[in-house]
Amino acid sequence: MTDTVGIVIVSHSRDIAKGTADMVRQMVGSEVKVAFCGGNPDGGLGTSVPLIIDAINDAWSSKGVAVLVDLGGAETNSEMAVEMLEPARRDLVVVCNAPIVEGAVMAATEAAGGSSLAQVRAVAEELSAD
Amino acid sequence: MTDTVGIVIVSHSRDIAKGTADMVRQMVGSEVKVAFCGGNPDGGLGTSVPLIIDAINDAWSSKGVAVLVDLGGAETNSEMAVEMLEPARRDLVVVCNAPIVEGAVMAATEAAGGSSLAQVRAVAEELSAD
Amino acid sequence: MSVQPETFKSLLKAAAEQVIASAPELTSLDQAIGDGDHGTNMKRGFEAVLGKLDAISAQPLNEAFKAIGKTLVMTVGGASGPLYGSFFLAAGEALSQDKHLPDDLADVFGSGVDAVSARGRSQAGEKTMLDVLVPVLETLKAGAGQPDLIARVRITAAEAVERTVPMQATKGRASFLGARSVGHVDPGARSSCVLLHAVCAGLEARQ
Amino acid sequence: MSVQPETFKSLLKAAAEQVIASAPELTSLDQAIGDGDHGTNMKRGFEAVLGKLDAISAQPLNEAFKAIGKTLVMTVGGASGPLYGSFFLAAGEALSQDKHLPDDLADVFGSGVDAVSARGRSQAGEKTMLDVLVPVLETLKAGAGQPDLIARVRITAAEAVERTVPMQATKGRASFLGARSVGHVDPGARSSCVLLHAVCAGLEARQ
Ligand SMILES: Nc1ncnc2c1ncn2[C@@H]1O[C@H](COP(=O)(O)OP(=O)(O)O)[C@@H](O)[C@H]1O
Ligand SMILES: Nc1ncnc2c1ncn2[C@@H]1O[C@H](COP(=O)(O)OP(=O)(O)O)[C@@H](O)[C@H]1O
Ligand SMILES: [Mg+2]
Ligand SMILES: [Mg+2]
Ligand SMILES: [Mg+2]
Ligand SMILES: [Mg+2]
Repeated sequence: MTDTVGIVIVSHSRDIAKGTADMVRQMVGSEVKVAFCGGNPDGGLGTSVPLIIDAINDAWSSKGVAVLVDLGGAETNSEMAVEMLEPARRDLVVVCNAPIVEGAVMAATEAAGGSSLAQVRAVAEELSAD
Repeated sequence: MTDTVGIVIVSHSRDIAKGTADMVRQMVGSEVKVAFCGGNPDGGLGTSVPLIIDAINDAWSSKGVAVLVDLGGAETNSEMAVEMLEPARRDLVVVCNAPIVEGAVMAATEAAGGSSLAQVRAVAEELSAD
Repeated sequence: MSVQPETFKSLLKAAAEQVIASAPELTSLDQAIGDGDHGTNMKRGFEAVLGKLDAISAQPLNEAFKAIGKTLVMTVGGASGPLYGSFFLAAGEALSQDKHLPDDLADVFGSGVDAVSARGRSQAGEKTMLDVLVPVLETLKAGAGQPDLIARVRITAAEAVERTVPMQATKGRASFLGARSVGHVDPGARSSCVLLHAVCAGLEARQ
Repeated sequence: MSVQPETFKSLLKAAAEQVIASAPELTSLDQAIGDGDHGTNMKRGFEAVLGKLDAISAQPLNEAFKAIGKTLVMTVGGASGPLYGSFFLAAGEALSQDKHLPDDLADVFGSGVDAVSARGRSQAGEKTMLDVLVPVLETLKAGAGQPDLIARVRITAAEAVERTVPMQATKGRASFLGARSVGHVDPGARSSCVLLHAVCAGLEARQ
């Protein structure tokens, strides 16, 4: 289990994050650790740095964690969360520049094959125009 | 209301579709008609042609409807649904080659400005690598 | 010569029942290289067909095929729904034009195959149902009128399923796995084979 | 000369209360060109700061700034959280190094501005909070030690907010609107101005 890259899904919407995790699990079962969060600290649309930190730690793998986000604030908060991790973990987490749903499914499928964090990230980021 | 392109969100997961519609409405309020569906005819992960047809008709606008989908089956089922619409509507619906969440938010924001169906589609599809 | 309504009905029933019986196998194939729903998808679709068996079979053949297609489209819930649905809709459309069964079998089947290819933007060699449907079409073309046609279709389909094993998927969900899709049977290829074998068995039993 | 804990506490309290009072305005600005949550985001963040006002103010200035930053990061819930959070974290870090207030005000403020820019991968001219923060930094640099510095900062911030109106957003959600982002005040520019004006007013009241 810990020899596959972990996947974290960070959406403004908890529903999107949960549904994306469902789709990911349908593809990869329990071969890959998947954690998700969505919603601001009050539960409305937005993201929450402490929840992101918890999700990253939940999906932790010695091979690293790929974080998939939706729009601006989710990305900024995820990057902030990564910087607040304990130093040994920081360099093993990437926030992917990839669409959240499609990127999470592709990243998890790649991770299930035992790929490295860089490979998982590359597969997800191939989907994105910039 | 009917002078802006309608937006339809078709995900394998009803949670994703609903959450995406929430994010869209947060950006555009009621300026744009938004409809969504997700799940196969039994409610599991998948898509359903009759639900897609209903969603397109719910979001109907004389300027047309842009459909945002997640993975393969959602696209194939959406294209099938479009062909099953009444003939006068078929040519006014496009299935965008764009990420579902990011594409829906961008498409709806563009639609809110009164843009044409082609413009709405182009903005969504700019996000995609292929 | 023409297809009797009773024959059609029993073949359709047998095909539907066989797919339904194969659901666990189809699902387990799809678990290996997809999202693990091909069996439940096909089961849902063909249960809906079975539920309308009398109404479908009472119609002229062209309308019956279209009704099967539409039922699959509306109920399957995965990519295979519009794909198989388009097959039957196009076959029914061919029968609505100047084609007849069994004489124009290859042409009618060919219309169906073309529709799958158009709907899926795919062709043989991409590790999909087309890797069974296309070789079977070739057999139907080459073997038209031959007494062992049914046996040849059977063998073609079975061998075609096996030939999907070394293929790397470039369409559908299995393509997400890249090289890891190699070494597995394609679920849709297998369901096509199940359908065809059921029809073959039904026809053989009548000979 | 140094900043007294009591002064710091009353300025922080005033700034937080002003932002909270401005929440409806900030939200309505964000409704026009964003997702309509900047007011509730800032309110959530600064209510959390107010809740820890005593604990924060009891610390040395560098730690106090970092505590504000961390609180905003953990509670705001929008892009503005890490942006303002990084401002205060970096300002606190500058104070942890060799910088002091009020003498090194421009340097400390500049560290904060640089951190916002790095966090947001953004710069002045993109219709964001930086379009207030950067001109205010220029004023702080140019006017250091001048008796009318507070008044100048006030005017700079107010004018800078207005100058965001004709700008087209290229960062943040407002950028999704393309040309339609023109003609509106940027919400984050306005919240920066609210914070700065509250501090200015607090300082003026003590003169
Ligand atoms: N573009 C395509 N062209 C032809 N066949 C396809 C295509 N995409 C998928 N298929 C077939 O559909 C099968 C999967 O069907 P199913 O699991 O029911 O749908 P989904 O992939 O939406 O879950 C595949 O095994 C393959 O044979
Ligand atoms: N990349 C960025 N750089 C600088 N400021 C930004 C950036 N993105 C957004 N902002 C600022 O944040 C404000 C929006 O904050 P807020 O509404 O709280 O967050 P969100 O956009 O996540 O909903 C914008 O008005 C803008 O001033
Ligand atoms: Mg499947
Ligand atoms: Mg499926
Ligand atoms: Mg906002
Ligand atoms: Mg927001």
